[in-house]
Amino acid sequence: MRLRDSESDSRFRKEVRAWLAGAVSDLGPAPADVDDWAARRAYDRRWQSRLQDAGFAGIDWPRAYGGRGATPTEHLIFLEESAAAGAPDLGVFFVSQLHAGPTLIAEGTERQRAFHLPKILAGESVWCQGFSEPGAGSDLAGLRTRAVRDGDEYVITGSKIWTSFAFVADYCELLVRTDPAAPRHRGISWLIMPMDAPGIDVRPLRTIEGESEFAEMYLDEVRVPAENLVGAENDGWRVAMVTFSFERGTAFVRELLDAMSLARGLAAIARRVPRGTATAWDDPGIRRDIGTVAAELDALWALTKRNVSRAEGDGTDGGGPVPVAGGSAFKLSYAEALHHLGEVTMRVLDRYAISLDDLAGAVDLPLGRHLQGQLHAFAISIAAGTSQIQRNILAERVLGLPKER
Amino acid sequence: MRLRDSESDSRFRKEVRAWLAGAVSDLGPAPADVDDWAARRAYDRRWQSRLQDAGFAGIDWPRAYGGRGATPTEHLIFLEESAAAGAPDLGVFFVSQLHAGPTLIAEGTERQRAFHLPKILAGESVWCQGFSEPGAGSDLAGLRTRAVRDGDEYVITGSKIWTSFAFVADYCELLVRTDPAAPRHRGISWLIMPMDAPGIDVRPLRTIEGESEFAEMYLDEVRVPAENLVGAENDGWRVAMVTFSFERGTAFVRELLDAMSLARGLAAIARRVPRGTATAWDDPGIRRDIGTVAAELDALWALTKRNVSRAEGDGTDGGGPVPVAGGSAFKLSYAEALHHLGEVTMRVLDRYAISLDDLAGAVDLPLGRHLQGQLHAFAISIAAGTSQIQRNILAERVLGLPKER
Amino acid sequence: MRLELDDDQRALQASVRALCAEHFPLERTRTWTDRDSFDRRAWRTLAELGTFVMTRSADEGGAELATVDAGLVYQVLGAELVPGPLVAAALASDLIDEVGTGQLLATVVERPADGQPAVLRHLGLVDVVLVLDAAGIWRVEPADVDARPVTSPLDPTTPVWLATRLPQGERVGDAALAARWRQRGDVLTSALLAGIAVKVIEVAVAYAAQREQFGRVIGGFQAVKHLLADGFARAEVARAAVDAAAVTIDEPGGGPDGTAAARAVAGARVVAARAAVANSKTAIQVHGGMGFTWEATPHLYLKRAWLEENVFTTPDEAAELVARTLTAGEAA
Amino acid sequence: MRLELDDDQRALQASVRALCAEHFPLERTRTWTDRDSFDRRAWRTLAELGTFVMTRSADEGGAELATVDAGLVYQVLGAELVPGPLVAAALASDLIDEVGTGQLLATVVERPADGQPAVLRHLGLVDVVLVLDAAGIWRVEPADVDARPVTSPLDPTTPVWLATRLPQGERVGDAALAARWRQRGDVLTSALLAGIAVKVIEVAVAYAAQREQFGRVIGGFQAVKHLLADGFARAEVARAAVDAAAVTIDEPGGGPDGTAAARAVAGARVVAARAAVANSKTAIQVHGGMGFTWEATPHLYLKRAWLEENVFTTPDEAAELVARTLTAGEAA
Repeated sequence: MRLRDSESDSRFRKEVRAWLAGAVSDLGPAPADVDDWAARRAYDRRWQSRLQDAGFAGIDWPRAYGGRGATPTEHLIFLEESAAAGAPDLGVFFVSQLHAGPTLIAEGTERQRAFHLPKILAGESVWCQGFSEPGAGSDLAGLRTRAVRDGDEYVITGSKIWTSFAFVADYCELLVRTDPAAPRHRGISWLIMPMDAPGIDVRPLRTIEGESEFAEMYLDEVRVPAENLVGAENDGWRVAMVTFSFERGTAFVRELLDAMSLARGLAAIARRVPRGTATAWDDPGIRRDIGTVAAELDALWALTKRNVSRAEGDGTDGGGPVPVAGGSAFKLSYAEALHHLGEVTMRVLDRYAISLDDLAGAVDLPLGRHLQGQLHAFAISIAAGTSQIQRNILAERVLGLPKER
Repeated sequence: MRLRDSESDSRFRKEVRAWLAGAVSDLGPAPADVDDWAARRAYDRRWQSRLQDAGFAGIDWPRAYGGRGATPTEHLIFLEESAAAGAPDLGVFFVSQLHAGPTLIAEGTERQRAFHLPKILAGESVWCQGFSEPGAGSDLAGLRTRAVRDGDEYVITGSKIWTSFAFVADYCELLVRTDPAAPRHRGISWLIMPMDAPGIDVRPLRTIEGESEFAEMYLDEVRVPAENLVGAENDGWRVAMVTFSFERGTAFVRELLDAMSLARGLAAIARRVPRGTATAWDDPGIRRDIGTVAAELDALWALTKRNVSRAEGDGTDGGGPVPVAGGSAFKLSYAEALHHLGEVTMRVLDRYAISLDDLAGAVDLPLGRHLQGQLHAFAISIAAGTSQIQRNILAERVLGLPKER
Repeated sequence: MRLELDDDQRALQASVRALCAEHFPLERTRTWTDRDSFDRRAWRTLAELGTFVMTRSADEGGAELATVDAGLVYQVLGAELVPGPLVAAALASDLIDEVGTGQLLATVVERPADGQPAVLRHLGLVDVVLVLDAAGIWRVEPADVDARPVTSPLDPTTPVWLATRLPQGERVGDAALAARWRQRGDVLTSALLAGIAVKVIEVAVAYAAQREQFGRVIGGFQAVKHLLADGFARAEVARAAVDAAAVTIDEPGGGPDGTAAARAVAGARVVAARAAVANSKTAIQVHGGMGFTWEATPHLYLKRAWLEENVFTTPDEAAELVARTLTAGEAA
Repeated sequence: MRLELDDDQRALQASVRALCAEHFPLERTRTWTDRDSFDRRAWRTLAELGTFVMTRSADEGGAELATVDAGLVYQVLGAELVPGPLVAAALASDLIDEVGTGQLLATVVERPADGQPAVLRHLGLVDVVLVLDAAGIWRVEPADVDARPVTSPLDPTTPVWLATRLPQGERVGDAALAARWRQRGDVLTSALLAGIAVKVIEVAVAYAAQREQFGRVIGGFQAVKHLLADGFARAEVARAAVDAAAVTIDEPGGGPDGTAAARAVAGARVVAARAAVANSKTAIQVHGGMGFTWEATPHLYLKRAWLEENVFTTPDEAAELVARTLTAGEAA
């Protein structure tokens, strides 16, 4: 084992770092208004163009499909350097780059690939995810949105929830039920739905963080060409599992690095928050709390590197996707660590834990992102498989204990 | 609500306190060797005699059966004053006084009562509990020890575990299966087994605390008179539930008071354990940890008083046994608090957490009972219904959630 | 010694609960975020029940009830997430009758150490600011406070202001009364927290009993059942501690200087704050994705709990105080 | 960057595991509590595998492996609850060849501050005592240490002595070597803890998979499954942290003075100690009544973990150190 980069990784890191320094410096600030989708899209697209010009677009995609074909390690290095440089993350292209593109590469038709992949790489198309439904959360296979074949079209009726970026999306990766009579997992299909099709009603969904990245989506007899099917009809559950497989390994890297930055920021805040006649930092119990949660996050960074190493393989053990053990252990532990960070944050801020924005003036504390981060912990312990589901997965698929009855 | 004693309770408390002061002062120390059962029995009997002479024996038993007929509140006062005075607890008479006696009063024949109750009150007979089996722990109704009727005797074969005080017991309250064909709960009977019957093999069972109060008991065709049946044949499950109902409310009072004393002792120890250039107590994080666990125990003392008030009733709400909500909430929370106390204990003792005995000489710390108390937390979270079972009870019987399938 | 609720106390809680259901339904109160939206008529209705003067003498328009009865009522107010300066009203009515009747609203704030800013709740709503310090209680006009409102308050239903310094004001109470206010305010705040702890589990149980996933109600999964059982137990322990603390301060020697009372009050805060926060988190988790939406209610309990747990004292300060009582009498 | 085990490392762990199974089965080692019962032959067999000299050069009889390889082996030794002064052997072999070969046993102890007693482990077994202090490493004869054995040691398989003061001894290493020993000793101790965290969950899973209650194996109950899943995750995180720490100290700048190494080593202790203790508690709870018996093994893991977590550093000291690194460079 080694932490040092190999020689080629080291060259890659240098290249990325040098490029980022320049590219970030004249990018300008992100739009202040998170609800200004046009501005957010324009900003993210500007960054995506720069990535493409520099050859970093689709960094982990195969070269054959316009990607860079970077190894998982190189991908990790890129994410690490991007966070360090304060570069934008994928933004509105999250779904298109992490989900839709890789799914089309694996399961799409040549025609679908030829049409969509270049647009995705260029930042010309935004995708949203239409998987979850009000009645199908943890139990995704319980989805009920119906798609009925009518000639060379599907006619879709139902509702979706948690469709991130729906307000600005051009396409939706949509899971629909095409065979209600089949067993739950067997009657589902994976469709590309253009978001300008008539019958789509998107309504904002505010989260407890106060943000509006998500939406509810109501579909009323929306017509989608049958050629937009990805994979075979009624084989959509398998395709969705392929989609999710791309979420593992590196999907939480930027998140984790941001959380590590929150821990450092919390130490800095602690030095300014009054506590008794001194500051919170002067209290050894507070220091230990901060140190403990920083140690947890450091350990998760080590686990991330291990998971990426596994995904990469070294020829002797085959490599391949991140095993479920590492992926679920990470997700579960990361959710716990974020909740812990939130608890420590509340103790440090104490009576000044009063706003989701930074405080300025009378007391000047950059606490906004810390308190939002705390609420965000619930997104991690609930979304993409709740902590309860992760525990089931570990217990049943890794530890071999009996399945839930 | 009031915390103050009523006038009559206040008189009772004064009477108890005055008597205890004298009775404890010339009692002498408890036997040093916990394995010296003869000495323990003699010591506990001496105390029981004094209780009986003073009219405190069977404090919560009805007067008709030789008890004092004290109210639950008086019982609580008696336990509180006993702990404060450092009086012995029930010791080897735990099962006879808390389980067997009350069960015989409720379910025994006149003959059984006339024979056993006076002996129990006088401290002349020691009972042990023969309920659990190696294969029937949380699932008590899964017990398999067989009792076959043969004329006017039952012939018993099987094995029991966690038979406390078996080495010194004269009788055993024994649950046996008398009808293997009946549904699990319907084929069980409650028997009085004399411990001098041939075929009983008792082996010590050491716990993780290093103590040997418990035993395994092997029964090989042990013959017990049929008249020793308590309640009807095959009705033993119901009788056992009656037995358990006496465990609630005040069963953990002495335990809790001892834990509160541990918390105070821990504060005193913290002032003597070196930590950096000062002591553990100089660390505000340590002080908060100790204060937090003390607050938890104080809260459980408040809950105990509430449970006892409920058991007593005031005429307006009927009174009666401690409701399952209060009992299970107490048991569950008490186990958590004891585990928490154990964690704090380890932090305070730090590098000196090295022995289950007190340290003397080089470093003089009375840590023995603290480290044993920590291990004892598992007895609370496992015995008499694990914390998992308590949660099931609360969820199903109090919150009305579906039963386990 | 008697720590169980009697019939009168249950009836008292029921009447407050009924009033809240009618006048403070959560679907309405969640938007009462400023002077315009806050329903003063509902507030007066609450006051007319005697809510803020329960412990005052009959001569003073009160019901001569014990602090524990006030605590029981405040548990209901916490459970129903009633907005507005509830605890301040119960204190300020000692001095200002119109606060007791609900005609005026007041907020109470501790004067911070030099150079430290003050956090004022409900400043935009209130007619009176009462400042506590070592010397006593001082009345300040809201307009005289140089403060700015906090944007995006953590608890969306409790507006908060920050002031660099507070005017001296007019002295309206002595140091002894200030100390009693702190003690009573502390207990009533813990009562609000205990109420949250109890109610939010009821909300989560109700959701878990009807929400289906994998072909069964999620309340049938042991993981969910145990989360809720733990929450129920925490709430039971918390309200026992809060009731005991409220009873203690009415006992002889139960004033602000008494060790037993100080310990009981501080200990109640420790367990009530943790129960309120932990149970609210449990409720969000049990609600799953729905719990992550602004529209659902669990986050409102969590955010209220976060704000209230630091009022009059903090869980950390309270834990320290309990620890100090353990070695009372020993050399420091 | 490569943090996954390779085939050589897996083979190394397997060979140590096999040796432990043959020579250190838990049913035997649990009674090796004193000089008479301790099996020195088994110890030499372990030494002959090169266990204590893995990181030494080939010239010195070592295998020239990295610290992380030693850590992987020590994870196995922790998992198998091998008794004896394991970490001390890996350090002392730097100076005393016979410790490396297993002919002599050594214990290593930090010289406590004036007036504070020293806790010595295995004093009755060892041939050499090595004392660390600010000035370096000092060799002391066991017979010269005025110490008394602790009755009922918390970890029944690790005898412990208390000494009022330690003799000065003969200086055998400088301050720099002492610092490196502390760092390596810290990491190897955390490796023992990570090994416990991993293994004790395996033990509990095996029990849960066969123990039946209520007509089904208890491992089928979600409450039990989730306890074990949490334990598994904690162990995965802990061993990743320990491996990363071991790798870090071999990197350029990874010595005792390096901030990154200090943070990685301290952080590894924080998570490994917690994982070992929490997972052992989980195992006892999952074993139910059986877990409360001395005869069952889970309590031995817990007690070993409790003892080891405070060796070379403590979780609290380590957490403080990590915190300090977060603000390194800023004014204190």
